[in-house]
Amino acid sequence: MDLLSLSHFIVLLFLIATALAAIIVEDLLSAIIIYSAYSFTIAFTYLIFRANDVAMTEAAVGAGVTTILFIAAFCKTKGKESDLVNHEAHEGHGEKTK
Amino acid sequence: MNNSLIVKVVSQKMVPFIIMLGASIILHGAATPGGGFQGGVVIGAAYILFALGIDAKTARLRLPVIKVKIVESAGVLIYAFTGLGGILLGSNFLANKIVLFPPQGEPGGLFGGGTLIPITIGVGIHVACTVASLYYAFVEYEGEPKPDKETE
Amino acid sequence: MKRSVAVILFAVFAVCMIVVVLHLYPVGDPRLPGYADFIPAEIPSEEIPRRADSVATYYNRNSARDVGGTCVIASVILDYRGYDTLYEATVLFTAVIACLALIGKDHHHE
Amino acid sequence: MIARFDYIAAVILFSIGLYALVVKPNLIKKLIGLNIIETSVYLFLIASGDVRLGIYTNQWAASNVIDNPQRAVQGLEPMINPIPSALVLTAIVVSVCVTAIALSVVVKLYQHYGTLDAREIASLKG
Repeated sequence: MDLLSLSHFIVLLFLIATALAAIIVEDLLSAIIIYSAYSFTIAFTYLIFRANDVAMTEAAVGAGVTTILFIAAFCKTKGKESDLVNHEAHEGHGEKTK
Repeated sequence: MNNSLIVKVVSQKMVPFIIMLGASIILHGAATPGGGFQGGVVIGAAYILFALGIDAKTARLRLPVIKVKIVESAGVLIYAFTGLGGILLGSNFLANKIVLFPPQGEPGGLFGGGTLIPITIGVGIHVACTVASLYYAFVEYEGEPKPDKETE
Repeated sequence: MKRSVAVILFAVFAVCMIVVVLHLYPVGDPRLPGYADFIPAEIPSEEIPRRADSVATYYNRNSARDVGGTCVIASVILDYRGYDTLYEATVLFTAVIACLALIGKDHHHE
Repeated sequence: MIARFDYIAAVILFSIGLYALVVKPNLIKKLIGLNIIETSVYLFLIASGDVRLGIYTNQWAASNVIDNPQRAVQGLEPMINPIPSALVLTAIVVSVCVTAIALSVVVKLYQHYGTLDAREIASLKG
Protein backbone atom coordinates (compact mmCIF):
# COMPACT_ATOMS: atom_id res chain seq x y z
CA MET A 1 0.00 0.00 0.00
CA ASP A 2 1.63 3.17 -1.12
CA LEU A 3 1.40 6.51 0.59
CA LEU A 4 -1.50 7.88 -1.44
CA SER A 5 -3.84 4.99 -0.82
CA LEU A 6 -2.81 5.03 2.83
CA SER A 7 -3.86 8.67 3.11
CA HIS A 8 -7.08 7.79 1.29
CA PHE A 9 -7.71 5.07 3.88
CA ILE A 10 -7.10 7.50 6.73
CA VAL A 11 -9.49 10.04 5.21
CA LEU A 12 -12.21 7.39 4.97
CA LEU A 13 -11.65 6.37 8.59
CA PHE A 14 -11.88 10.00 9.65
CA LEU A 15 -15.11 10.26 7.65
CA ILE A 16 -16.66 7.37 9.57
CA ALA A 17 -15.40 8.82 12.86
CA THR A 18 -16.97 12.22 12.21
CA ALA A 19 -20.25 10.61 11.13
CA LEU A 20 -20.32 8.59 14.34
CA ALA A 21 -19.49 11.64 16.43
CA ALA A 22 -22.17 13.73 14.76
CA ILE A 23 -24.91 11.39 15.92
CA ILE A 24 -23.44 10.36 19.29
CA VAL A 25 -22.74 13.83 20.72
CA GLU A 26 -25.63 15.01 22.88
CA ASP A 27 -25.19 18.72 22.41
CA LEU A 28 -27.05 19.77 19.27
CA LEU A 29 -24.80 22.67 18.34
CA SER A 30 -21.73 20.45 18.63
CA ALA A 31 -23.46 17.87 16.45
CA ILE A 32 -24.16 20.48 13.78
CA ILE A 33 -20.55 21.71 13.76
CA ILE A 34 -19.28 18.14 13.58
CA TYR A 35 -21.63 17.58 10.67
CA SER A 36 -20.00 20.54 8.98
CA ALA A 37 -16.59 18.94 9.49
CA TYR A 38 -17.99 15.68 8.09
CA SER A 39 -19.24 17.50 5.04
CA PHE A 40 -15.87 19.08 4.41
CA THR A 41 -14.17 15.71 4.80
CA ILE A 42 -16.48 14.11 2.27
CA ALA A 43 -15.73 16.98 -0.11
CA PHE A 44 -12.06 16.05 0.23
CA THR A 45 -13.00 12.44 -0.49
CA TYR A 46 -14.73 13.50 -3.70
CA LEU A 47 -11.56 15.38 -4.62
CA ILE A 48 -9.59 12.17 -4.16
CA PHE A 49 -11.95 10.52 -6.61
CA ARG A 50 -11.27 13.36 -9.09
CA ALA A 51 -14.83 14.65 -9.10
CA ASN A 52 -13.92 18.30 -8.84
CA ASP A 53 -17.34 19.78 -9.49
CA VAL A 54 -18.99 17.64 -6.87
CA ALA A 55 -16.26 18.50 -4.39
CA MET A 56 -16.80 22.22 -4.94
CA THR A 57 -20.54 21.88 -4.64
CA GLU A 58 -20.34 19.81 -1.48
CA ALA A 59 -17.87 22.19 0.15
CA ALA A 60 -20.03 25.19 -0.69
CA VAL A 61 -23.38 23.63 0.10
CA GLY A 62 -22.79 21.03 2.78
CA ALA A 63 -20.30 22.99 4.83
CA GLY A 64 -21.89 26.34 4.13
CA VAL A 65 -25.58 26.57 3.41
CA THR A 66 -26.75 23.42 5.19
CA THR A 67 -24.83 24.35 8.33
CA ILE A 68 -26.33 27.82 8.27
CA LEU A 69 -29.81 26.37 7.87
CA PHE A 70 -29.26 23.92 10.73
CA ILE A 71 -27.90 26.62 13.03
CA ALA A 72 -30.79 28.91 12.14
CA ALA A 73 -33.32 26.19 12.96
CA PHE A 74 -31.37 25.39 16.15
CA CYS A 75 -31.52 29.02 17.26
CA LYS A 76 -35.22 29.24 16.49
CA THR A 77 -35.99 26.14 18.50
CA LYS A 78 -33.79 27.24 21.43
CA GLY A 79 -31.71 24.09 21.22
CA LYS A 80 -33.47 21.65 23.45
CA GLU A 81 -31.65 18.36 23.23
CA SER A 82 -34.32 15.89 24.21
CA ASP A 83 -32.54 12.62 23.82
CA LEU A 84 -34.26 11.03 26.75
CA VAL A 85 -31.60 8.40 27.34
CA ASN A 86 -28.93 10.67 28.70
CA HIS A 87 -31.36 13.16 30.07
CA GLU A 88 -30.24 12.80 33.67
CA ALA A 89 -26.68 13.69 32.76
CA HIS A 90 -27.89 16.90 31.19
CA GLU A 91 -30.28 17.88 33.94
CA GLY A 92 -28.43 21.01 34.93
CA HIS A 93 -27.59 22.03 31.40
CA GLY A 94 -30.98 23.26 30.37
CA GLU A 95 -34.48 22.67 31.54
CA LYS A 96 -37.11 21.11 29.38
CA THR A 97 -39.89 23.10 27.88
CA LYS A 98 -42.70 21.53 29.82
CA MET B 1 -26.81 43.71 17.62
CA ASN B 2 -23.58 44.39 19.46
CA ASN B 3 -20.87 42.77 17.42
CA SER B 4 -17.29 43.70 18.12
CA LEU B 5 -15.54 46.21 15.89
CA ILE B 6 -13.25 43.64 14.28
CA VAL B 7 -16.11 41.40 13.25
CA LYS B 8 -18.09 44.33 11.90
CA VAL B 9 -15.27 45.86 9.84
CA VAL B 10 -13.82 42.61 8.49
CA SER B 11 -17.20 41.23 7.50
CA GLN B 12 -17.92 44.41 5.55
CA LYS B 13 -14.52 44.57 3.85
CA MET B 14 -14.47 40.93 2.81
CA VAL B 15 -17.75 41.04 0.89
CA PRO B 16 -16.56 42.40 -2.51
CA PHE B 17 -13.72 39.91 -2.69
CA ILE B 18 -16.02 36.98 -2.02
CA ILE B 19 -18.43 38.29 -4.65
CA MET B 20 -15.56 38.54 -7.14
CA LEU B 21 -14.59 34.94 -6.37
CA GLY B 22 -18.16 33.83 -7.03
CA ALA B 23 -18.32 35.81 -10.26
CA SER B 24 -15.07 34.23 -11.38
CA ILE B 25 -16.43 30.77 -10.66
CA ILE B 26 -19.61 31.55 -12.59
CA LEU B 27 -17.92 33.10 -15.62
CA HIS B 28 -15.44 30.27 -16.00
CA GLY B 29 -18.17 27.69 -15.62
CA ALA B 30 -17.77 26.29 -19.11
CA ALA B 31 -13.99 26.07 -19.00
CA THR B 32 -13.06 24.87 -15.52
CA PRO B 33 -14.81 23.00 -12.72
CA GLY B 34 -17.44 25.11 -11.09
CA GLY B 35 -20.47 26.68 -12.60
CA GLY B 36 -23.63 28.50 -11.82
CA PHE B 37 -24.61 26.63 -8.71
CA GLN B 38 -21.25 26.80 -6.95
CA GLY B 39 -20.62 30.46 -7.74
CA GLY B 40 -24.17 31.36 -6.83
CA VAL B 41 -23.81 29.71 -3.45
CA VAL B 42 -20.57 31.64 -2.87
CA ILE B 43 -22.28 34.95 -3.70
CA GLY B 44 -25.20 34.10 -1.45
CA ALA B 45 -22.77 33.25 1.34
CA ALA B 46 -21.19 36.68 0.82
CA TYR B 47 -24.58 38.26 1.38
CA ILE B 48 -25.11 36.15 4.50
CA LEU B 49 -21.74 37.30 5.84
CA PHE B 50 -22.73 40.89 5.13
CA ALA B 51 -26.02 40.46 6.95
CA LEU B 52 -24.44 38.70 9.91
CA GLY B 53 -21.85 41.43 10.36
CA ILE B 54 -24.31 44.25 10.74
CA ASP B 55 -27.90 44.42 11.82
CA ALA B 56 -30.38 42.26 9.97
CA LYS B 57 -32.74 45.16 9.42
CA THR B 58 -29.99 47.24 7.80
CA ALA B 59 -29.09 44.33 5.54
CA ARG B 60 -32.71 43.98 4.53
CA LEU B 61 -32.84 47.67 3.69
CA ARG B 62 -29.82 47.20 1.43
CA LEU B 63 -31.37 44.25 -0.37
CA PRO B 64 -35.17 44.24 -0.08
CA VAL B 65 -37.06 41.00 -0.29
CA ILE B 66 -39.20 41.96 -3.24
CA LYS B 67 -36.13 42.78 -5.33
CA VAL B 68 -34.58 39.46 -4.36
CA LYS B 69 -37.69 37.64 -5.54
CA ILE B 70 -37.79 39.53 -8.84
CA VAL B 71 -34.12 38.90 -9.60
CA GLU B 72 -34.48 35.26 -8.60
CA SER B 73 -37.28 34.81 -11.10
CA ALA B 74 -35.23 36.66 -13.71
CA GLY B 75 -32.44 34.11 -13.32
CA VAL B 76 -34.67 31.23 -14.33
CA LEU B 77 -36.15 33.33 -17.13
CA ILE B 78 -32.68 33.96 -18.55
CA TYR B 79 -32.27 30.20 -18.75
CA ALA B 80 -35.67 29.66 -20.36
CA PHE B 81 -35.32 32.46 -22.89
CA THR B 82 -31.87 31.22 -23.84
CA GLY B 83 -33.57 27.95 -24.64
CA LEU B 84 -36.28 29.77 -26.57
CA GLY B 85 -33.62 31.47 -28.66
CA GLY B 86 -32.82 28.09 -30.12
CA ILE B 87 -36.43 27.80 -31.27
CA LEU B 88 -36.40 31.30 -32.76
CA LEU B 89 -33.28 30.50 -34.74
CA GLY B 90 -34.82 27.38 -36.19
CA SER B 91 -33.77 24.47 -34.06
CA ASN B 92 -34.71 22.65 -30.88
CA PHE B 93 -35.31 24.06 -27.44
CA LEU B 94 -31.97 24.66 -25.72
CA ALA B 95 -30.11 23.99 -28.94
CA ASN B 96 -26.41 24.75 -28.92
CA LYS B 97 -23.66 24.93 -31.49
CA ILE B 98 -26.07 24.25 -34.35
CA VAL B 99 -27.73 27.62 -34.47
CA LEU B 100 -24.64 29.55 -33.32
CA PHE B 101 -26.74 31.59 -30.96
CA PRO B 102 -23.91 33.62 -29.45
CA PRO B 103 -20.86 33.84 -31.71
CA GLN B 104 -18.63 30.95 -30.94
CA GLY B 105 -15.16 31.42 -29.55
CA GLU B 106 -12.34 29.04 -28.95
CA PRO B 107 -13.14 25.97 -26.87
CA GLY B 108 -11.77 26.61 -23.42
CA GLY B 109 -12.14 30.34 -23.70
CA LEU B 110 -14.63 32.39 -21.75
CA PHE B 111 -17.23 32.42 -24.52
CA GLY B 112 -16.31 29.15 -26.10
CA GLY B 113 -19.33 27.26 -24.94
CA GLY B 114 -22.12 28.76 -26.99
CA THR B 115 -25.21 28.95 -24.81
CA LEU B 116 -23.36 27.64 -21.79
CA ILE B 117 -22.33 31.08 -20.58
CA PRO B 118 -25.82 32.73 -20.51
CA ILE B 119 -27.28 29.62 -18.93
CA THR B 120 -24.56 29.58 -16.29
CA ILE B 121 -25.04 33.28 -15.51
CA GLY B 122 -28.79 32.74 -15.18
CA VAL B 123 -28.37 29.80 -12.85
CA GLY B 124 -25.81 31.75 -10.80
CA ILE B 125 -28.16 34.71 -10.32
CA HIS B 126 -30.99 32.37 -9.42
CA VAL B 127 -29.01 30.40 -6.85
CA ALA B 128 -27.49 33.49 -5.23
CA CYS B 129 -30.94 34.97 -4.70
CA THR B 130 -32.22 31.60 -3.52
CA VAL B 131 -29.61 31.45 -0.75
CA ALA B 132 -30.46 35.02 0.24
CA SER B 133 -34.16 34.10 0.31
CA LEU B 134 -33.48 31.08 2.50
CA TYR B 135 -31.55 33.35 4.84
CA TYR B 136 -34.52 35.70 4.92
CA ALA B 137 -36.91 32.86 5.59
CA PHE B 138 -34.91 31.23 8.36
CA VAL B 139 -32.79 33.75 10.21
CA GLU B 140 -34.39 37.08 9.97
CA TYR B 141 -37.81 36.10 11.25
CA GLU B 142 -38.36 37.99 14.47
CA GLY B 143 -41.27 38.33 16.77
CA GLU B 144 -42.11 34.65 16.70
CA PRO B 145 -45.03 33.58 18.87
CA LYS B 146 -43.99 31.87 22.06
CA PRO B 147 -44.75 28.15 22.21
CA ASP B 148 -48.17 27.78 23.69
CA LYS B 149 -48.22 25.97 27.00
CA GLU B 150 -51.80 24.78 26.68
CA THR B 151 -51.50 22.90 23.42
CA GLU B 152 -51.79 19.45 24.88
CA MET C 1 -31.66 -2.17 26.38
CA LYS C 2 -33.78 -1.00 23.50
CA ARG C 3 -30.85 1.04 22.19
CA SER C 4 -28.46 -1.92 22.28
CA VAL C 5 -30.99 -4.02 20.34
CA ALA C 6 -31.17 -1.26 17.73
CA VAL C 7 -27.37 -1.10 17.49
CA ILE C 8 -27.16 -4.86 16.96
CA LEU C 9 -29.88 -4.74 14.30
CA PHE C 10 -28.14 -2.01 12.36
CA ALA C 11 -24.79 -3.78 12.69
CA VAL C 12 -26.39 -6.88 11.12
CA PHE C 13 -27.81 -4.66 8.38
CA ALA C 14 -24.37 -3.17 7.72
CA VAL C 15 -22.75 -6.61 7.59
CA CYS C 16 -25.34 -7.81 5.05
CA MET C 17 -24.74 -4.79 2.84
CA ILE C 18 -20.97 -5.24 3.11
CA VAL C 19 -21.33 -8.84 1.96
CA VAL C 20 -23.25 -7.63 -1.07
CA VAL C 21 -20.74 -4.88 -1.79
CA LEU C 22 -17.78 -7.25 -1.70
CA HIS C 23 -19.08 -8.90 -4.88
CA LEU C 24 -18.68 -5.73 -6.95
CA TYR C 25 -15.68 -4.87 -9.04
CA PRO C 26 -13.02 -3.00 -7.06
CA VAL C 27 -12.83 0.77 -7.15
CA GLY C 28 -11.16 2.03 -10.28
CA ASP C 29 -11.81 -1.06 -12.37
CA PRO C 30 -12.70 -0.32 -16.02
CA ARG C 31 -15.28 -3.12 -15.91
CA LEU C 32 -17.50 -0.94 -13.74
CA PRO C 33 -20.96 -0.22 -15.20
CA GLY C 34 -20.18 3.17 -16.65
CA TYR C 35 -17.35 1.79 -18.68
CA ALA C 36 -18.75 -1.67 -19.26
CA ASP C 37 -18.52 -1.37 -23.01
CA PHE C 38 -15.33 0.59 -23.01
CA ILE C 39 -12.52 -0.58 -25.17
CA PRO C 40 -11.05 -3.94 -24.21
CA ALA C 41 -7.30 -4.06 -24.30
CA GLU C 42 -7.05 -6.54 -27.16
CA ILE C 43 -8.81 -4.40 -29.76
CA PRO C 44 -6.35 -2.68 -32.14
CA SER C 45 -6.30 1.04 -31.90
CA GLU C 46 -7.54 1.75 -35.44
CA GLU C 47 -10.89 0.15 -34.59
CA ILE C 48 -11.33 2.14 -31.43
CA PRO C 49 -13.50 5.03 -32.70
CA ARG C 50 -16.19 2.61 -33.83
CA ARG C 51 -16.44 1.14 -30.37
CA ALA C 52 -17.63 4.27 -28.63
CA ASP C 53 -20.90 2.74 -27.48
CA SER C 54 -20.94 3.92 -23.91
CA VAL C 55 -22.51 7.31 -23.31
CA ALA C 56 -19.71 8.20 -20.91
CA THR C 57 -17.15 7.45 -23.59
CA TYR C 58 -19.14 9.51 -26.05
CA TYR C 59 -19.24 12.46 -23.66
CA ASN C 60 -15.56 12.23 -22.88
CA ARG C 61 -14.60 12.22 -26.54
CA ASN C 62 -17.09 14.49 -28.22
CA SER C 63 -18.16 17.13 -25.70
CA ALA C 64 -15.53 19.62 -26.81
CA ARG C 65 -16.67 19.31 -30.42
CA ASP C 66 -20.41 19.23 -29.70
CA VAL C 67 -20.69 21.91 -27.06
CA GLY C 68 -17.46 23.84 -27.01
CA GLY C 69 -16.86 23.88 -23.28
CA THR C 70 -13.71 22.42 -21.84
CA CYS C 71 -15.29 21.01 -18.70
CA VAL C 72 -17.10 17.79 -19.54
CA ILE C 73 -19.42 17.90 -16.56
CA ALA C 74 -20.60 21.43 -17.36
CA SER C 75 -21.29 20.31 -20.91
CA VAL C 76 -23.26 17.32 -19.65
CA ILE C 77 -25.42 19.12 -17.12
CA LEU C 78 -26.03 22.26 -19.17
CA ASP C 79 -26.27 21.03 -22.73
CA TYR C 80 -26.82 17.30 -23.03
CA ARG C 81 -29.16 17.30 -20.03
CA GLY C 82 -30.37 20.86 -20.13
CA TYR C 83 -33.97 20.04 -19.24
CA ASP C 84 -32.69 18.39 -16.07
CA THR C 85 -30.96 21.53 -14.89
CA LEU C 86 -33.90 23.72 -15.88
CA TYR C 87 -36.32 21.75 -13.75
CA GLU C 88 -33.75 21.54 -10.99
CA ALA C 89 -33.85 25.34 -10.89
CA THR C 90 -37.63 25.04 -10.72
CA VAL C 91 -37.28 22.68 -7.75
CA LEU C 92 -35.08 25.22 -5.96
CA PHE C 93 -37.66 27.92 -6.65
CA THR C 94 -40.45 25.75 -5.30
CA ALA C 95 -38.43 24.98 -2.17
CA VAL C 96 -37.88 28.67 -1.47
CA ILE C 97 -41.57 29.38 -2.00
CA ALA C 98 -42.48 26.57 0.41
CA CYS C 99 -40.06 27.80 3.09
CA LEU C 100 -41.35 31.36 2.82
CA ALA C 101 -44.92 30.11 2.99
CA LEU C 102 -44.19 27.98 6.05
CA ILE C 103 -42.06 30.18 8.27
CA GLY C 104 -41.47 33.42 6.44
CA LYS C 105 -42.80 36.72 7.60
CA ASP C 106 -45.10 38.58 5.26
CA HIS C 107 -42.99 41.49 4.11
CA HIS C 108 -45.69 43.28 2.20
CA HIS C 109 -47.79 44.29 5.19
CA GLU C 110 -45.23 46.03 7.37
CA MET D 1 -11.33 -5.92 1.11
CA ILE D 2 -8.86 -3.04 0.86
CA ALA D 3 -9.70 -2.44 -2.79
CA ARG D 4 -13.38 -2.13 -1.97
CA PHE D 5 -13.01 -0.10 1.19
CA ASP D 6 -14.70 2.91 -0.41
CA TYR D 7 -17.89 0.91 -0.92
CA ILE D 8 -17.63 -0.44 2.61
CA ALA D 9 -17.23 3.09 4.00
CA ALA D 10 -20.31 4.18 2.05
CA VAL D 11 -22.30 1.26 3.45
CA ILE D 12 -21.16 1.98 7.01
CA LEU D 13 -22.12 5.63 6.59
CA PHE D 14 -25.51 4.54 5.29
CA SER D 15 -26.03 2.37 8.38
CA ILE D 16 -24.98 5.19 10.71
CA GLY D 17 -27.36 7.60 9.05
CA LEU D 18 -30.21 5.11 9.09
CA TYR D 19 -29.59 4.46 12.78
CA ALA D 20 -29.80 8.18 13.51
CA LEU D 21 -32.90 8.51 11.35
CA VAL D 22 -34.74 5.66 13.07
CA VAL D 23 -33.58 5.67 16.69
CA LYS D 24 -32.74 9.25 17.66
CA PRO D 25 -35.79 11.09 19.00
CA ASN D 26 -34.60 14.59 18.20
CA LEU D 27 -35.86 15.89 14.87
CA ILE D 28 -32.70 17.83 13.98
CA LYS D 29 -30.64 14.72 14.74
CA LYS D 30 -32.91 12.83 12.37
CA LEU D 31 -32.22 15.39 9.67
CA ILE D 32 -28.47 15.09 10.23
CA GLY D 33 -28.88 11.34 9.76
CA LEU D 34 -30.82 11.94 6.55
CA ASN D 35 -28.01 14.13 5.22
CA ILE D 36 -25.45 11.46 6.13
CA ILE D 37 -27.49 8.89 4.16
CA GLU D 38 -27.58 11.18 1.13
CA THR D 39 -23.84 11.85 1.19
CA SER D 40 -23.11 8.14 1.56
CA VAL D 41 -25.08 7.42 -1.58
CA TYR D 42 -23.19 10.17 -3.38
CA LEU D 43 -19.91 8.65 -2.18
CA PHE D 44 -20.94 5.29 -3.60
CA LEU D 45 -21.84 6.78 -6.98
CA ILE D 46 -18.67 8.85 -7.21
CA ALA D 47 -16.53 5.88 -6.22
CA SER D 48 -18.09 3.75 -8.93
CA GLY D 49 -17.53 6.50 -11.49
CA ASP D 50 -13.81 6.86 -10.98
CA VAL D 51 -11.50 4.86 -13.19
CA ARG D 52 -8.13 5.28 -11.58
CA LEU D 53 -5.98 2.48 -12.91
CA GLY D 54 -2.88 3.16 -11.00
CA ILE D 55 -2.18 6.84 -11.18
CA TYR D 56 -3.90 9.91 -9.84
CA THR D 57 -4.10 12.73 -12.30
CA ASN D 58 -6.00 15.92 -12.44
CA GLN D 59 -9.28 15.81 -14.28
CA TRP D 60 -9.26 19.13 -16.02
CA ALA D 61 -5.80 18.75 -17.44
CA ALA D 62 -6.76 16.88 -20.59
CA SER D 63 -10.01 15.13 -19.85
CA ASN D 64 -12.05 16.74 -22.62
CA VAL D 65 -10.44 15.17 -25.65
CA ILE D 66 -8.91 11.74 -25.30
CA ASP D 67 -6.62 11.33 -28.26
CA ASN D 68 -5.76 7.72 -27.67
CA PRO D 69 -8.31 5.84 -25.57
CA GLN D 70 -6.01 2.88 -25.37
CA ARG D 71 -3.68 4.93 -23.22
CA ALA D 72 -6.63 5.99 -21.11
CA VAL D 73 -7.50 2.39 -20.39
CA GLN D 74 -3.92 1.73 -19.47
CA GLY D 75 -3.96 4.57 -16.98
CA LEU D 76 -1.79 6.91 -18.99
CA GLU D 77 -4.53 9.43 -19.80
CA PRO D 78 -6.74 10.95 -17.15
CA MET D 79 -10.42 10.26 -17.41
CA ILE D 80 -13.45 9.87 -15.19
CA ASN D 81 -17.01 8.91 -15.86
CA PRO D 82 -18.94 12.20 -16.12
CA ILE D 83 -22.39 10.66 -15.64
CA PRO D 84 -22.26 10.05 -11.84
CA SER D 85 -20.80 13.51 -11.29
CA ALA D 86 -23.63 15.14 -13.23
CA LEU D 87 -26.28 13.08 -11.43
CA VAL D 88 -24.77 13.84 -8.02
CA LEU D 89 -24.62 17.55 -8.83
CA THR D 90 -28.36 17.51 -9.44
CA ALA D 91 -28.99 15.39 -6.36
CA ILE D 92 -27.06 17.74 -4.05
CA VAL D 93 -29.33 20.61 -5.06
CA VAL D 94 -32.41 18.51 -4.38
CA SER D 95 -30.99 17.48 -0.98
CA VAL D 96 -30.57 21.14 -0.05
CA CYS D 97 -34.22 21.74 -0.96
CA VAL D 98 -35.31 18.74 1.11
CA THR D 99 -33.26 19.93 4.09
CA ALA D 100 -34.64 23.46 3.89
CA ILE D 101 -38.27 22.36 3.71
CA ALA D 102 -37.80 19.77 6.46
CA LEU D 103 -36.16 22.32 8.74
CA SER D 104 -38.98 24.77 8.19
CA VAL D 105 -41.45 22.02 9.06
CA VAL D 106 -39.41 21.31 12.20
CA VAL D 107 -39.52 24.97 13.21
CA LYS D 108 -43.26 25.01 12.62
CA LEU D 109 -43.68 21.87 14.74
CA TYR D 110 -41.67 23.47 17.53
CA GLN D 111 -43.83 26.57 17.44
CA HIS D 112 -46.94 24.44 17.67
CA TYR D 113 -45.93 21.78 20.18
CA GLY D 114 -43.06 23.39 22.07
CA THR D 115 -40.77 20.40 21.81
CA LEU D 116 -38.46 18.70 19.36
CA ASP D 117 -38.92 15.17 20.66
CA ALA D 118 -40.63 13.00 18.09
CA ARG D 119 -42.16 10.71 20.73
CA GLU D 120 -43.72 13.61 22.61
CA ILE D 121 -45.03 15.08 19.37
CA ALA D 122 -46.52 11.72 18.45
CA SER D 123 -48.16 11.36 21.86
CA LEU D 124 -49.66 14.85 21.88
CA LYS D 125 -52.98 15.49 20.23
CA GLY D 126 -53.47 18.38 17.85
